[in-house]
Amino acid sequence: MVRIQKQDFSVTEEIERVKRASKSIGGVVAFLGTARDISKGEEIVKLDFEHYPGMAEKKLQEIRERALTNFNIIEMGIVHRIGKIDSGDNIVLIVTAAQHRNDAFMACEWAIAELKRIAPIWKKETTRKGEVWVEEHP
Amino acid sequence: MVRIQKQDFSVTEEIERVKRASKSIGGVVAFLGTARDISKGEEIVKLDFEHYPGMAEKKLQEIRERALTNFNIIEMGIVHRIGKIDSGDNIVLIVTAAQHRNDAFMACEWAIAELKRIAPIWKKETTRKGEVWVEEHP
Amino acid sequence: MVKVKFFAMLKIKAGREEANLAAPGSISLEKFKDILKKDFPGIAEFIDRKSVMISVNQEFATKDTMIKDGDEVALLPPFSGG
Amino acid sequence: MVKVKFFAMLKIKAGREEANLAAPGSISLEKFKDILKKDFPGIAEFIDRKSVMISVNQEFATKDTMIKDGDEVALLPPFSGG
Repeated sequence: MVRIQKQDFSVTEEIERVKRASKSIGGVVAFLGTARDISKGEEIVKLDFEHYPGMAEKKLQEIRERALTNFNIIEMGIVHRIGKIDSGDNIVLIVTAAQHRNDAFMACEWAIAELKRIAPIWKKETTRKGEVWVEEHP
Repeated sequence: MVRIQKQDFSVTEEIERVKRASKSIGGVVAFLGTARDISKGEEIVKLDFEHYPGMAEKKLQEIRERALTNFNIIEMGIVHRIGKIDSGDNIVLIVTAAQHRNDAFMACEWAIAELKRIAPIWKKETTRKGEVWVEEHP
Repeated sequence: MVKVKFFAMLKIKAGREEANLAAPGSISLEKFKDILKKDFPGIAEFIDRKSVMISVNQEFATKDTMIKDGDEVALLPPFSGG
Repeated sequence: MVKVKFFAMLKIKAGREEANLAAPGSISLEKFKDILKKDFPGIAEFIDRKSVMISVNQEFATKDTMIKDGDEVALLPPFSGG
């Protein structure tokens, strides 16, 4: 239910994977992070994501397990892409499924904030001025 | 960006439709309502949705316009299915897209609550005991 | 004539989807409800329920809404979409 | 030997992805940082930054973490995933 991969993903397929967990699911919330074309006024040519293999997957798994413990949700899936990502493309997807929508919303919001906080993943932005490793979550 | 239809929809396609609005989109939130198999302890055989043609579409359009005015979002799409819906199938999808995720989450949560409040759409549940028009949002 | 539409549970209770009622000029929502209750005694108790909303020309009516010839009125039981 | 891994900006600054350092028995994180700073003067200022985290065997280290032979240590600049 937790993956880091180079290739793109299908939101529909990821939601189906999560929905297979139970027929009691009544609400699914998905957060999809996509590559914006502008950052701090600079046009972004491309993004490059690097991760700490092993530890990054472990931290995503930890986020899923803590979410299943702390929120009234049935299942959670996380996919994060690495490597080169063009403007407009998918970066990350978090899917939460619950009997009732409020629980799914809360868990999804928490999970993306936690991912940004603890997952060892780094973004390099390439603009016309050059490349820079982003430090937006110090 | 707002539809009521009998046939199923693809979450991926609906998100792509919303994302086409701007390359500044950095966060997309989707709420997908699906047909649970159990309601108040009774196994649900199927659901049937009826709507007020014309007024229902108008109210969904109104929700989208108010969301675009009141939240810092770039686009919103809504699809609601009507007719017969089997357990596990998609019922409703609300997609919000923003530069920043918090705005997308807030607008999406507001929109589904508002849809339940003002959209003239009715659900009939068929269980082994018979059919009943649901009155969960009085 | 005023077209009246019935939905969901009220469609079953009224035994029909639509009706055409003669409206004497422009009348208040309250007066129109009285006509409805008389013409459809089977749903009279629902018409008085706070949870049953009424729309006029596809907008929610308030107690100040006036109903006139050519309007489309609908009886809306509690919504359950989403 | 202790394997040290560098990521993102620190990989560029250190000019390498990995290094193997001899660790004298079991030493504290602070002592290990001193060794790192001596061996990699180019990133010494980053090692002291609060925003740069250190992991030991793929778990976040605290000031009580001890480092011993066979461990995998990583220098983690501020994350920017998601």
